[in-house]
Amino acid sequence: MSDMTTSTEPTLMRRIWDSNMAYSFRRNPVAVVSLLIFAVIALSAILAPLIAPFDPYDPAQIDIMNSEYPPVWVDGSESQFMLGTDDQGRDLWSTILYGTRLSLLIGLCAVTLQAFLGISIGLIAGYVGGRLDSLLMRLADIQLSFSTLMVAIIFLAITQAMFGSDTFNRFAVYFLIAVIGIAEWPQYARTVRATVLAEKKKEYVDSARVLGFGPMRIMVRHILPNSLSPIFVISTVQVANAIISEASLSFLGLGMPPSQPSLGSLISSGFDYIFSGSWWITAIPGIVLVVLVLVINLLGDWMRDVLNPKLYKG
Amino acid sequence: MSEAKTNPPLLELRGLEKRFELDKGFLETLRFKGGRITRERRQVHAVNSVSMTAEKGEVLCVVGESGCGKSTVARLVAGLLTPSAGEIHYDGERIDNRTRKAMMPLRSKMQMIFQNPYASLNPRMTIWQSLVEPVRHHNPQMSKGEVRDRVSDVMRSVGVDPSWSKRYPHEFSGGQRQRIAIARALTVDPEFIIADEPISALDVSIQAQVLNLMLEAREERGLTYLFITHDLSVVQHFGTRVAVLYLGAICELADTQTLFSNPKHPYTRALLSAVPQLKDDRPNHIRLKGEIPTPINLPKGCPFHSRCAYARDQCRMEQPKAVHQPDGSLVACHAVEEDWPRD
Amino acid sequence: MLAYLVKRLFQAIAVMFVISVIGFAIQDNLGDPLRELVGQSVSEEVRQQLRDELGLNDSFAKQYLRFLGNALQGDLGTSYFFKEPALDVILKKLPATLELVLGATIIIVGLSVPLGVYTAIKPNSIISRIIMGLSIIGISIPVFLTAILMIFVFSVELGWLPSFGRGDVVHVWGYWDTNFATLDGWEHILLPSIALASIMLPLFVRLIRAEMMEVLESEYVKYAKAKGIHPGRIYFVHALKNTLLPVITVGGVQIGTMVAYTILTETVFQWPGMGFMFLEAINRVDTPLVVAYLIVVGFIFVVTNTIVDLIYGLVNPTVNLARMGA
Amino acid sequence: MSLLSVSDLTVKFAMRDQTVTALHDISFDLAKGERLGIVGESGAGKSITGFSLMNLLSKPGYIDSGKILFEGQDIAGMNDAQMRGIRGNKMAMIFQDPMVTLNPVLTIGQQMVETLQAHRKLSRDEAEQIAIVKLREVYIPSPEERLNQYPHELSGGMRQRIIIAMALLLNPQLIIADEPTTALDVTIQADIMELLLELCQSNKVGLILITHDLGVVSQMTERTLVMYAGRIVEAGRTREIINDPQHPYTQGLINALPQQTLPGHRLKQIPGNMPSLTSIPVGCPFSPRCSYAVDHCRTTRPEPISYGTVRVACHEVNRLHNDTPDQEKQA
Repeated sequence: MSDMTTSTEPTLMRRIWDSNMAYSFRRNPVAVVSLLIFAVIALSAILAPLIAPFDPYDPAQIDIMNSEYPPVWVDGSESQFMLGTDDQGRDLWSTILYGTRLSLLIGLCAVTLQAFLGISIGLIAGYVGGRLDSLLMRLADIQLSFSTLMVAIIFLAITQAMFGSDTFNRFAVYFLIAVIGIAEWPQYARTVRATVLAEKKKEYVDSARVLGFGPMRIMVRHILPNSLSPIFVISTVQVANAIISEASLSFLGLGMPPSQPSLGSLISSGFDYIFSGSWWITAIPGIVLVVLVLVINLLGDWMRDVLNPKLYKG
Repeated sequence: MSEAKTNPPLLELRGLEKRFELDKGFLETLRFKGGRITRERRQVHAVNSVSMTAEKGEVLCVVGESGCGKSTVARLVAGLLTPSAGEIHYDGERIDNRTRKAMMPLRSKMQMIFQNPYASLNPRMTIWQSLVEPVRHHNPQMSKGEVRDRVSDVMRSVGVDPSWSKRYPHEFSGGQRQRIAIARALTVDPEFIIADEPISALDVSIQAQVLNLMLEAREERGLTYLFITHDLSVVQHFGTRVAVLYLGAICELADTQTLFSNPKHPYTRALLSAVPQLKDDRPNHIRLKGEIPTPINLPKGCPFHSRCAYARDQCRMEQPKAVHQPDGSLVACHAVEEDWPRD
Repeated sequence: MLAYLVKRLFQAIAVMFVISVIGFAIQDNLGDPLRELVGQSVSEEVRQQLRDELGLNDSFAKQYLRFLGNALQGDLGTSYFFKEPALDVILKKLPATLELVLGATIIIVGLSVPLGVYTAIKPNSIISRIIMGLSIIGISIPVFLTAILMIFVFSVELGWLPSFGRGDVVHVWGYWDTNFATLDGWEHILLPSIALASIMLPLFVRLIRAEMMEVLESEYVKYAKAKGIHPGRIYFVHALKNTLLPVITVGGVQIGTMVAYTILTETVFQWPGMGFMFLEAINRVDTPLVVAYLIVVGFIFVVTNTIVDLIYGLVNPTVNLARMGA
Repeated sequence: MSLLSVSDLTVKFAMRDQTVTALHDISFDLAKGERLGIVGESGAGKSITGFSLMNLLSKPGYIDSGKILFEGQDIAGMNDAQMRGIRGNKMAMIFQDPMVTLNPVLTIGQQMVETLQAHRKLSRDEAEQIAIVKLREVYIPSPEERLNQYPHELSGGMRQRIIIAMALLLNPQLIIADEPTTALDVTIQADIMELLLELCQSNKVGLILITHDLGVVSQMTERTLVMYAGRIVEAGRTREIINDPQHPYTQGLINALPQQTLPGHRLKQIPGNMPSLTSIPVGCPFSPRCSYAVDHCRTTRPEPISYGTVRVACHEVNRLHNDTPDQEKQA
């Protein structure tokens, strides 16, 4: 007891630095490098309009005559196009910067939407329980068994057919965010519900009820803060998945149009030229996509190891 | 207990029952029997027609083995569960059918201490936050200074060093956490405390500390306890009256001294003899047949008949009523009732 | 047991009902059957009359019931493009997709169990680290990119394997032609199967590893060690069985994902399965075919999920099917 | 020669940035057929002692130094393959919680047969016959049927009986029981303890009983070790330790029991908490909580010394013994 009273209170920064999480982060070179790479990609995506030498959305800057130049280290390249050009004559480097921006934007917004829906539904289902809970979870089961991609494909295909491709292309970003956001809510809902059920059994929740606190206060002030670890862990994985989903949908022609390409649509447009030897249109955006998703997944892995939450399985 | 006639008891349970549905949803109740699909509901009879009272200042202990429904009784009284039947009266008023809002004034009078000190404090709140929250909630008109004084007073009185305030629960040992949990219950200045196995998760040397603390709090604040435990030596030391529960029903209810000096129900006797004694070398306990049956769809008759050495046909057929004995104890046993020769 | 089956059947019917409503809603809102039937040159009066004859002016519920009645008799409408019953079109494409899923499943099951178990038993060995490193890379590469990469390497650069189509197939029965009867068929199905497996395999390896490591920490494994049981028996009898139980349920869910991913792999490899067909049908706004696909895929999901649940119940002794029944 | 002879056993745990010592120089002997109790509170190191004897410490724990001689062989230095010949065969272990000890997906029969087959060349039928005999010895009704049942079909008390039967399958020399009844109900507890005692006596099996309950030790064992913060603080004949404890901690432990005080009065509590492994005080580990502690206790670690028939690790044992009435008063 004496050692408790004599030690001085550490500052907040010191506490964070000393925490288990920060310690294991420093000790884990993979996590450090991943975070660095992610920071570089995210920063260049945010600053794309400043960094990019060309504006891929400006038709005046695009000349079809410049199409399919290889990157500078390959014979027959043009020095102003560092990574070469795509099939429409756009500078690949600029297009990738803008594309990454779109992919990240869609990924993050979609996950925010997922998290909002999933956490609310999961909290309510777990806390209220009973029939409402079984109904919501059956719904989640059904939707999950259909897989996100399937739901998204069907939804996007139908919207595309209903609105026509012009309108669809104009609002593609929002459609993608909405569909990826809505289709993946069960992941969050199930995880949150499982933790809520586990937390609800703990006596501090009973204690709060005996003290007369209302259900809202108990859910938000007591249960939610204790359910954060699994939410953090699945959030990283979900961002990676959302980026992949966006790329897959765009690849199928159900996402971003070629005029406003994300990484996925860029890869898709390059695929047609892969047999003619223009590999870079597919390969370079592909590498960027994979590296981006990989570092996010590696960070997620590290977080899972540190926080070690019991995630919902099955 | 003669004064009980004039004033209503602080707590009164009348024929309290609690059943839990095992099958959730319609489909789960379907059974396939003899070539036909029938509907059948399985229920856990956790508490069966329990009646007892606690006078002001008393320590009413409820003892029994796991699954006997003792914790369910505690949770029913605390309003964490709603009874399936029966009534709970507090200070003369019925409380089991109140809404959460209507319960509010009572929440500061009646508090609960839990078994597992590792789970009974919110791990994401500092000790100070945990202790201040209930005070603010129940006394919105209090100034910051008053709240601080109230909490500091309580902390000091239970031996929680105020310099621990900014720490989180995980930084403390089990005993320290239980002190903090008791402090939390005392911040709202209750008169009645439900203690659900408050010391069974603690080490022997720490158990003594916490029991002493609860004794002091009782003397200083005039508390009444409903004390749930499986440990008979604690009951003997701490309780004024004891209710022995078996499969959700009361076997015997008596003053502590009476119960320990002259146990009447066969189950109480077995339970008492099973406690390992320090200073005798050989166990000589009364061996019970078999094990505790599951409380699903209880058989009729005396709940204890399957393990009782004295069970007769009557015990298998009809449930014994609790009958007052000359020494004031209440016993539910056909053998005791009709004075069968035992041993 | 029977009651359990009945229960599962109820659930399956409920799910199929929801799917059929969605399917019908799509059919009702997407595309105009009249235009497909008669073109644009017909007067409004004739249109209205045709509408009445076709029952298009009936209430939603009435139209849905008719749709449902037809669907139950196997009539899911006629494809605008193929001018054939939609169900027939799909059934012709179904074997190609199922063979692809089968190929991928064999790869996944065959590799994930040994790899997952190995990495769990020896978590610190170099091989385990390599497997785990590869698995996270595998998760991070989208299926279509894996497919493109393999085409580029094995077809374009090396020229070892074909990049599209099913190659030589042998007729077996009904609509079923198989890839597994000729060398050429094997060559054609290899890359698409690997591509389809590429995203599930690492997921399963990691899942099995995580479950197995958890089981190896359990009290009963420690107890088995204390009884002097040989490690081989501990790993493969005590731990593996407990590991695979949760994996089975996850596997059931993943089947759905796999069918969805066939759309991607079939598109890249121009595999003449129903995924490829579905995408084409969407581009052609061939509504009856889209709806029929939806219903057939929904049916496949429901059947496989039910089977997986039953297997789980049979394998896991703590789930007592008999007691749930009687 | 004694059956088991442990000398200077030290166990360490490699933590994130330091190595902590969980057991310090544990030494004791156990004669053939003798029953020994190891008592202590949580964190005292009693379970770790049990697992060290089986050489079954889980990472990051390891045996740092010391010898564990079992029938003359040093277990501490054995590899897993050598240990397999001993575990379950000559030395069996009973775990704390019967609800999680048995494998949920294997039948009782499978789990008993595999134990026999791991150590003897037996057919399945022969092994099952032995299993049935042993199940009968622990009073399991209709043992033939039990063999085909899964653990979840049986109650906790029944499972613990089966685990005891499993421990006896190969007629071991020593059974290590780690809190075998803590997870069970009082009435079942007493039955299981009685059964264990009866079987150990009739089969002449040595028993090491790890528990926090002094009452259990008193009824079950001939000798007792009292542990505190990874050390043995007192060792001797159970009767003497219970009736006339020498170490202040043992005294405190016994006096803290509610039976030792008149109902309604303050219990004689030991102040403070058990130190965590990372912050064990220098000198006597009990000194911060000890009312007899003098300066010497806070600086120098006491070595176990003989006092009468017991061994006690306390500097002040002589003074303390003369002061006993005082201690009664101030507590």
